[in-house]
Amino acid sequence: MEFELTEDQALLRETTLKFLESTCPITTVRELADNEPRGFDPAWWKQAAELGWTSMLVTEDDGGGSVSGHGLVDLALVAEERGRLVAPGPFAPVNVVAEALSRRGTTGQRRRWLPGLLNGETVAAWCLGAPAAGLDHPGTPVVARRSEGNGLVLDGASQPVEAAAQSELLLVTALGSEGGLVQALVPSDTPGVRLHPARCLDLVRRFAQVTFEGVAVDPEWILDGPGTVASGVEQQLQTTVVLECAELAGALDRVLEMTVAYAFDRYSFGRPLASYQALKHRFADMKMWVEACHATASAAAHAVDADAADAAELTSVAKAYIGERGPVIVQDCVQLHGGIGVTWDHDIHLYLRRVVVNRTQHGTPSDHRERVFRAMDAEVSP
Amino acid sequence: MEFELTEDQALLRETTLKFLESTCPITTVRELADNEPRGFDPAWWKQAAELGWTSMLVTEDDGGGSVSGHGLVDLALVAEERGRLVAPGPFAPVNVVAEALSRRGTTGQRRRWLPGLLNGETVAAWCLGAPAAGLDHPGTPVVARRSEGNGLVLDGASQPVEAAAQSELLLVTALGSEGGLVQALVPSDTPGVRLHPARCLDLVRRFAQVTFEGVAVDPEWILDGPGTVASGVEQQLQTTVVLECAELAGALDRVLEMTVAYAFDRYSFGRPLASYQALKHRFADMKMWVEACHATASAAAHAVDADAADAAELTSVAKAYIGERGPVIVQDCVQLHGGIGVTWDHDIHLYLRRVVVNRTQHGTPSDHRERVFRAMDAEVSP
Amino acid sequence: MSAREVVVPAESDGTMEDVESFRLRARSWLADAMPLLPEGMNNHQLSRQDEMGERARYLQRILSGGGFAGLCFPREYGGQGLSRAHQRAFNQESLPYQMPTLFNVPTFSILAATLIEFGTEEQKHRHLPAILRGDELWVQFLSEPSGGSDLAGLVTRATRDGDTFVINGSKIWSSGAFRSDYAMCLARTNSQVPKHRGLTMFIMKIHQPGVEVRQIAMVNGTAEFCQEFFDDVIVPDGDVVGEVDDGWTVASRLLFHERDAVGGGSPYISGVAVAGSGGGAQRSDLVNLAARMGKLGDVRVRQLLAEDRINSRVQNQLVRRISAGIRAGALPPPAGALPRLFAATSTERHLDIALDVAGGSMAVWMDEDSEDANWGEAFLNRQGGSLGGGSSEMARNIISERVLGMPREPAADRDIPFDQVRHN
Amino acid sequence: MSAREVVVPAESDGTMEDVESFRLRARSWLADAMPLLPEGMNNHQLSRQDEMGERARYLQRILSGGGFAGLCFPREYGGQGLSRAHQRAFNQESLPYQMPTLFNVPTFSILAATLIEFGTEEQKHRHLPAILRGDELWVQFLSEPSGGSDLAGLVTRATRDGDTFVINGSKIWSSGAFRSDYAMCLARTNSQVPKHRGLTMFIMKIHQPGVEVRQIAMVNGTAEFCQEFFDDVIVPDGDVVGEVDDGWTVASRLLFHERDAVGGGSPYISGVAVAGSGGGAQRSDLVNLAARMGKLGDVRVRQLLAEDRINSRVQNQLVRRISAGIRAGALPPPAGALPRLFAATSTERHLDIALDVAGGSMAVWMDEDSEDANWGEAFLNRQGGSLGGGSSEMARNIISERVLGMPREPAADRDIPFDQVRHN
Repeated sequence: MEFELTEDQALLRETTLKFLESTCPITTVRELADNEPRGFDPAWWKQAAELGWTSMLVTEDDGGGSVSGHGLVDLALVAEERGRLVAPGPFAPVNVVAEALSRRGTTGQRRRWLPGLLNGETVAAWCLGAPAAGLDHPGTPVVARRSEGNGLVLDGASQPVEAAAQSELLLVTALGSEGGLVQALVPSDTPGVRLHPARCLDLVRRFAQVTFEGVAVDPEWILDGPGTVASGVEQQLQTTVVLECAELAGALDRVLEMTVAYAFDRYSFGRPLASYQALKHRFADMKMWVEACHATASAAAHAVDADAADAAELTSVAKAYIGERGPVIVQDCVQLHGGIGVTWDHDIHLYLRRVVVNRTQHGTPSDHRERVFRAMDAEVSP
Repeated sequence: MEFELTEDQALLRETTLKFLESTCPITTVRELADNEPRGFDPAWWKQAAELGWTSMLVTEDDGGGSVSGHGLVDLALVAEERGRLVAPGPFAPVNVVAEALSRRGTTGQRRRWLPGLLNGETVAAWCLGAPAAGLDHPGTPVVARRSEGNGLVLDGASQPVEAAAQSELLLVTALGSEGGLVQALVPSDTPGVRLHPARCLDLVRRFAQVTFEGVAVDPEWILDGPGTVASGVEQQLQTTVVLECAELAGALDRVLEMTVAYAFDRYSFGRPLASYQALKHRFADMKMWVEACHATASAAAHAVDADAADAAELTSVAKAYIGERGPVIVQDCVQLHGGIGVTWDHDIHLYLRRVVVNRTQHGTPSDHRERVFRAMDAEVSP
Repeated sequence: MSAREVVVPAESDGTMEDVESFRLRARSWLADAMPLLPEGMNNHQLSRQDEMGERARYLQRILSGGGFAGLCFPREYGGQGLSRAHQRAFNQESLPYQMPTLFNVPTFSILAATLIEFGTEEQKHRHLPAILRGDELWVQFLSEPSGGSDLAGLVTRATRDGDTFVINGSKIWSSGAFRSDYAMCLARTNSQVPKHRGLTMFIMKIHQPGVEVRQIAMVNGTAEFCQEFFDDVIVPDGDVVGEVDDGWTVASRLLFHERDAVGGGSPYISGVAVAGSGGGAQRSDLVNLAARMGKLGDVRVRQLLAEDRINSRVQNQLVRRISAGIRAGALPPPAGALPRLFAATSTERHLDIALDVAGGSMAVWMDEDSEDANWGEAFLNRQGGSLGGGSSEMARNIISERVLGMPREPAADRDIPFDQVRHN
Repeated sequence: MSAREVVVPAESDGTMEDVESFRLRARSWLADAMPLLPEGMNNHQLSRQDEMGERARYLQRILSGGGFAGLCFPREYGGQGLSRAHQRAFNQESLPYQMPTLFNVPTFSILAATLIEFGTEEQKHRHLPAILRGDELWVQFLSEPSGGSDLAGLVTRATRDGDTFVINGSKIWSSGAFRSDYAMCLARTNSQVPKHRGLTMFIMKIHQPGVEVRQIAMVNGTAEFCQEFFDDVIVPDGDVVGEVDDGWTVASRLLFHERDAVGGGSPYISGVAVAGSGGGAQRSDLVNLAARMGKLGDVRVRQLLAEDRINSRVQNQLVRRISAGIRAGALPPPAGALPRLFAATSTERHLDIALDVAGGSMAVWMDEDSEDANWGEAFLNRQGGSLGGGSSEMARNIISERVLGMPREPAADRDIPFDQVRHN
């Protein structure tokens, strides 16, 4: 949690927490995992949208807005609470697409898609189908050829994309056949688009690979001109990473909290676990790491929100740091729980799943370290 | 220490320890550091040679031999005790050159140089002047051209070489001007050979860069034909690494031993340090690592001694493991000593110096990991 | 060491059948009687498919019929009274065949071994021949939900009622109790004395009124471990193992047999679950993973793969060194905790390296890539190895206190009547 | 918090000179009176060459003469009675000039600050003006060779003899005692009470009979730290700071001022030792090293350099977060141990990365490569940062006990008369 919140932000945080606790406690998350192919309840998603979950990165003109005027900082508060309850729902995908539309979409594009995204009726996903932004991208990219009417034709296969199979709209980042990147808005029912469900370690998140076979895109649905596409993709990446990191920080905070509580409650050899110095020192390290995760997640959110010069570096700093520390912290907490920590019925594995997924999506720690190096090198070289 | 020694080996170990304790305790090492430009006393080195320190890798025909018939295993026992007392002297360099001569030298070469090496009158050094054996070799190599009389002419600069400035004989590994490696025996007073003293973190070891300017080598002083040179260099590397690792294991064992003793003696808040669980657990890890270092150092010695198929892999396993763990162990022991551990008067820094030097010479841990990968890959590929 | 301990001779002592002639006899009998392993499978994989142990019981019955069951068990209890050398020869000859390795741990090597030492003659005659015939699988009921590392702090009660005991409480982490027949169950018979002095070991029939066995679903999808609930379970006093209130002596010895079995030192292990395991095991699973990811050329990945290989090599070297040290008396027996801890930490590191090498595909994978799913599930269960068989924390206590001789942790329950101690 | 604490106003309160007019006055005076820094050097480097503090004393005398010494010190003791805002403005204006930053820590920010709170009027009038004139450098005599983390367990004795005390014992880790004039020295005046209740703080003149100061040679070649030996050192009872036997109260407050100084919160710091330090420091030393080694293209090295950069960035972010948390009351003040621990661990990691990047040249280098020598010596002194200002172990105790509220370690000396406790 951030220590210096405005009153409105504190209220937002509290409202979010109450909403999650009342509508989606972990028992509900487990039920969704078992019984809900989508991973979330669409009606619940509309409720969340009413609380502003989908509108904070959208301008007021487009019907969006946020309590502090710092949309991404506010949205990161929501993400953190989501992490604390390993909440479901296409949170980052919808927000990233909504922000891209609001920032760089044409009037027609915004009118067509934003209202549904904002009220939670429509789900969208960002389909990063090409090597971009310094992230490792194994496999064949999605390639966009210019068609006769100045539209595009897409061919290729994406990596697994979160919420793709639950989305009406795909924001596709493709490799232009003449180089550079291209972004297009592709309804998922467009002929030639096919979805191939993937499996995910996180029990309530759904991914699918998207393949494109001669998918025609009308010129009006091309997002970004050549001048803005690279920075647009970078923007989308930064926003995604900020939300992933905030969610991670929340999840790690909660895991440490429950493990500290366990250490106080649990007696061994007549003493609480919390009285054993070897464990106390590990808890001290974990507390330090978790506070550092909060600190760097928050710094990244503020930097991206402010379009700061070092926003790219700070998002990668946060993702590399939290991505690396996250599994270490959760696994040590599992260890401190003893055998119960590796049973299905204990909640800690839900957090471990979320942490592993967030660690590896949109760049692993080593991808982001390489991005940090390049940012540093750029600074040092001249 | 190895747990399964023959009686003769146990005696060798004991004799070595007594010799070192009586002739070269750490106070003497400190005096040598301050007052002896060579880093060791030549008269003392001859005494050591009488105890067999220079003859164990040499065949009996050449005047060598060892107590168990497993020369390198026996010599590693000596190296380990040397590590325990951070002993001085050109131990690995002399033995490596003596072994190379005894194994692959001509009668003339052996007659000329072995007696002096064996009785401690002569010092020799291995000047690895070319990229070989998968080790990182920055800088320009020493290149050997064929001369008219089928001899060689050497040109170039080596990396800093241990004991080069104290040696009468250099075993030079150079890059053949037509590719491949060449090894030659070069007296250090040969015209064109120049020595440039280097500085070393270890207080009693001396290194020098050797430069060669048109240094003529008579055909009779060429060691190894093209058919044996690569395996010869590999052999020299393995022997050196085995001795480095044994010395490291001895040094680490001694550092842990002194730190455990300190933890029993030192009281804080009315309790010995050894009673604090957080420290106890760190000691447990260190004990495990030190035992693992012994285990892998010993396995490498046995494998190289037996010319085992996996000798190259096992030496690199040992060097990578011990090289990586060594500084970690010593630095944690420094930490456990408190401020006194970073003072000049405390002996622990002598060990830290030795450990850092042995870690980085003849391949860093990452060089040796790459060698392990290649050995593994070769095994897996077919 | 208990006076009742059976010392199994390492080598044939001259009164037994010569090892080589035994080997030939075994070879020929195995070829006639035992089914071959299916191509590419080992006994470990087979027994994972044998959920209720029916195949193992069937195979053990064949061995028993042929006179090859319990080679190192005493003849009076249905064994063959042979030496470790005979068992070793038999194990070598049995490599191509299906073997009932499910019986090895814990039935033969831990529970039968303990029963031999502490059981009454009646108990031994009742159970050991049945075990060797393949009629009884056994498990241990030791750990409790409230217990953790503090085994002796258990709270399951056994209350005397005439010539029976009535047991109430719960046990956990027994392996395969659902398919097993009998358990050794440690329960508290006296709460007015310090914890170690009020425990009693019982033989408990598992499938009887008052015993409920629940399989525990684990994060990696397995359900081998169980929890048991005891509701007024009646145990006759003829089923007490050792003395009443002296169960800790029995349990300590049982735990010794457990370590011995895990370390490969038990003479009662028959057949080989995974041929070629231990020693120079290749652990090429990570290399395969990296190859599949196209990362064998990545210098960073190569370093990680080499690190894993190094850990695996050094682990085996350490096992050999510590065994030699204990044998030579240079190290105390608790030094066995050193390789135990090394194995736990290198398994953790193995999975961390997998996470790094696999990248996103450990978290999200296409259906067809079932190997990725395995890696993900293995990572979820990363701490399994650091928790089973005593936690890494206990190993560090043992090493510091019993190998390095450092002061023991202050325990709030030492020498204090159990009912005055705070517990879970 | 002590009742005697001086609260220095953060901003000008209207009765003082306006900050901006003060700034202009300071700017013009500095240009006239103070020598400029030599090109490319900072005050930290200058003071490392000023072994005996002569330059610092000279510069402080100039400040004092100009009325710019002790801006936030009370006027009655020779200070200027101004606010933190004035000091901040002055520090900014002083950036181009040589400044006596050697006085900042510990003289001004720790010892003068403690004296203001606990000194008698006589003591304060005797010493504070002299300090501000540049006539007195002070140090603290707290730690002892036998002490380690357990400061209150110290054994240096002060025995009353009429109206004096006679001090015997030894102190260690005082920084620069050989060039200093006075010390605050904590000694045991009563051994028959628990350790915290028998200590007294004294003002001790350093250069007097019975005091021997020895510089301690460190592994990295420096000799800044000292050890002192006291052989019947006479201290008049007018030099007791605070109450007899209540020295722990004074020492605790002194340690508070020490943390405050290290954390950048002291109002008594004048001038800037290293301009631009803290905040976005680049730590490009490792990048330079890698460049010199020709390894900037090595993906493995790039990862390490990035890791170091990340640690440095996150460290600054953590400092800001924890400060905000303490300010907001969301974290208790001991949470300051979190960034302290983070800094220690990331310094260790920084040097480990250097060892990896430097490879052989950290161990063996040609004479001309003095940078390599520096890296080697820095690595030898790697634990310096984890030991100074309370060890990392103490930080972990503080975090677990005072931030997470976990039970305190059992101490064998709690509430027990000191002379009945085992110590070194």
